[in-house]
Amino acid sequence: MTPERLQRILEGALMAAQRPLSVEELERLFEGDASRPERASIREALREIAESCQDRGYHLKEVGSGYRFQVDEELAPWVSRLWEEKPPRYSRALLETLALIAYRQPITRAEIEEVRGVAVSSHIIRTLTEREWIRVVGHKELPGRPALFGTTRGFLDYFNLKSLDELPTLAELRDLDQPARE
Amino acid sequence: MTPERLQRILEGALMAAQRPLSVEELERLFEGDASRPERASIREALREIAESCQDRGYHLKEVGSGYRFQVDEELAPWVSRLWEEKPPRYSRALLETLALIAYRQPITRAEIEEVRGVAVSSHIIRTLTEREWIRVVGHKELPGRPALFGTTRGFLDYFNLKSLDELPTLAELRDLDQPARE
Amino acid sequence: MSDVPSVLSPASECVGEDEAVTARVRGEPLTLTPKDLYIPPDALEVFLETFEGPLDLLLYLIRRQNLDVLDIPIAEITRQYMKYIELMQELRLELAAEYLVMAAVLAEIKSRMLLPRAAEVEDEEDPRAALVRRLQEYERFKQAAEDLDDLARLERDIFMAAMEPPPMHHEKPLPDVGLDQLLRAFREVLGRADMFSHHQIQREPLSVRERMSRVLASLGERGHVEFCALFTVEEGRRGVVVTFLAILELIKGHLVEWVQSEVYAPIYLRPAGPHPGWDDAGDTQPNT
Repeated sequence: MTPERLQRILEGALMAAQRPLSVEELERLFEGDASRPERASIREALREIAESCQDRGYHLKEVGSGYRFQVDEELAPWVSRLWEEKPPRYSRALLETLALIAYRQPITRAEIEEVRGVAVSSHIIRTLTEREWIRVVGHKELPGRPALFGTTRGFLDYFNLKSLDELPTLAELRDLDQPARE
Repeated sequence: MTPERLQRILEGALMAAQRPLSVEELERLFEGDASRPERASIREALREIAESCQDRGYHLKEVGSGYRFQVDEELAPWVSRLWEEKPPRYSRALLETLALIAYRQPITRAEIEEVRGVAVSSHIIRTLTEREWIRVVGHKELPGRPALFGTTRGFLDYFNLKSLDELPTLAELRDLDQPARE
Repeated sequence: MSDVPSVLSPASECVGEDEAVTARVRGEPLTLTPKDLYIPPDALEVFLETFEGPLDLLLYLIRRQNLDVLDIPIAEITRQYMKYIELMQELRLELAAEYLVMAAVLAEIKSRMLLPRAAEVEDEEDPRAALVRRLQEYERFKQAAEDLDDLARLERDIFMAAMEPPPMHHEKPLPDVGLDQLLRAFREVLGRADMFSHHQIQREPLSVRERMSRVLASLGERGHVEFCALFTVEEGRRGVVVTFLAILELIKGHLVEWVQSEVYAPIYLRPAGPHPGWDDAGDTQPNT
């Protein structure tokens, strides 16, 4: 077996394996063959392979359990776009909750629930809080001292508003004909 | 972006993707970049990449759902030793059903049964569907609206085909009017 | 092939000389093995199970004798076919109904061929034609299946070349919301509220609501705020009015309360409710 052929076989195996391969595993590829390469030749071939990738977009890397090919880190900005997720969409429940907080703040969860007719999940409140669109602005003097929610400056910034005044009034809302296209 | 750099990025993405990538998907890698390569440059780069692999252990191949790198077929004897398990074998019944769907799509189960002379087991249809080689492409306007089956891109990918045109030619049906024996 | 009976000599098909003896099938299965089967008796069961159906078995019988599909000696084939069926029964192989249907088809073709042909209906199709077409069609796909099996395929001949992606950090993108979406949500929820309750939703200046939040928030941060500190002169008259309305709304809703220790002393605003360190009568100056 020529050194070139040995390199090709090792290269093919390393690319097909989808996991790192140790020198022992690479040796076993030749089990049953008439002429089996020495371990030293395998190591030498790995060195040659590593060198031959110099100006490609990947390199041979030795990790704990063996050798594997890895795409160069500097290509990450492009490669990572393969796994880019589409942003999820917010539920109607979340948008309604946000709208109620914006228009009727300061407002308690119970008050939101009263208007919406259904319970407001903690998940929604948490999401809106983490997004820094709402915050607790106080507590209502009722048993349990429920939190009062209001919108934040971040909310205004996100929706490009100088102040809440710029939100359409209820009357304007009602006059809105068909909802604007998505 | 130099042609060499474009090649490196495409190569890295194709190697990292673990699935074939279409030219459109490759184009999208550059979304948001200041200078985005033309589709023609991408195609040219793919040609260059294919050429540059000539004497390596792998090559660039276009299959149904796009381009992928694959290990040279002649290295299969060594590479396949990486896996203890034998590759799956498929029964004649399954292959005949698959062949009928591939060559005669869209086709109903009853039409498959008519040619094969036996019932097609649900197990086979399920296996083919689960492997994502076939799918229901429509329904025939008949009582019961039977499903029409067709093959998928995954079928092409698995059988190393770029399109259905690359299937082996179906043997000619000999005309009955021809002399019985030549 | 010269020994194959021709179509027009049906009489010669009634008895096939070479197979006459083995046609008796009610005895030991092993003795029934057709002598030209060339497979060990113990492999017979496996062998019979490999047929993909009646068409496959017929094709086998035809090919075994190197007969032309287009010129099937129906009687001969029928007899052999029946023998296999009986073998399957003897071996208690699960016999698909299709095999029996095919036997009936063969018998029908045979019977039609035995009938003398009237000269005037010469253009009548050869009774075997339909069967021949089916056999040919089946054979094409039998071949196609083999060709498919021979294609280089993943897992067996083709291995995808892949490697570890570079280290990447993924940022989960946050959903985008348009202002129109928010408005629509609000309109919908109000529409629903109208339907479910008689709740009158009156027009309220939003700036007051916003200011209510801001006043509450500043109380939350500091515990109490001097009344005057809530106003910003720079906002002008309108700003002062809005703030004042907001404070009144908050007091009306029992969200805040004000305290003043004596006449002309500074007025403080604090969240409503019990306050440790404060005199709840509200007539002492807050500790500072």
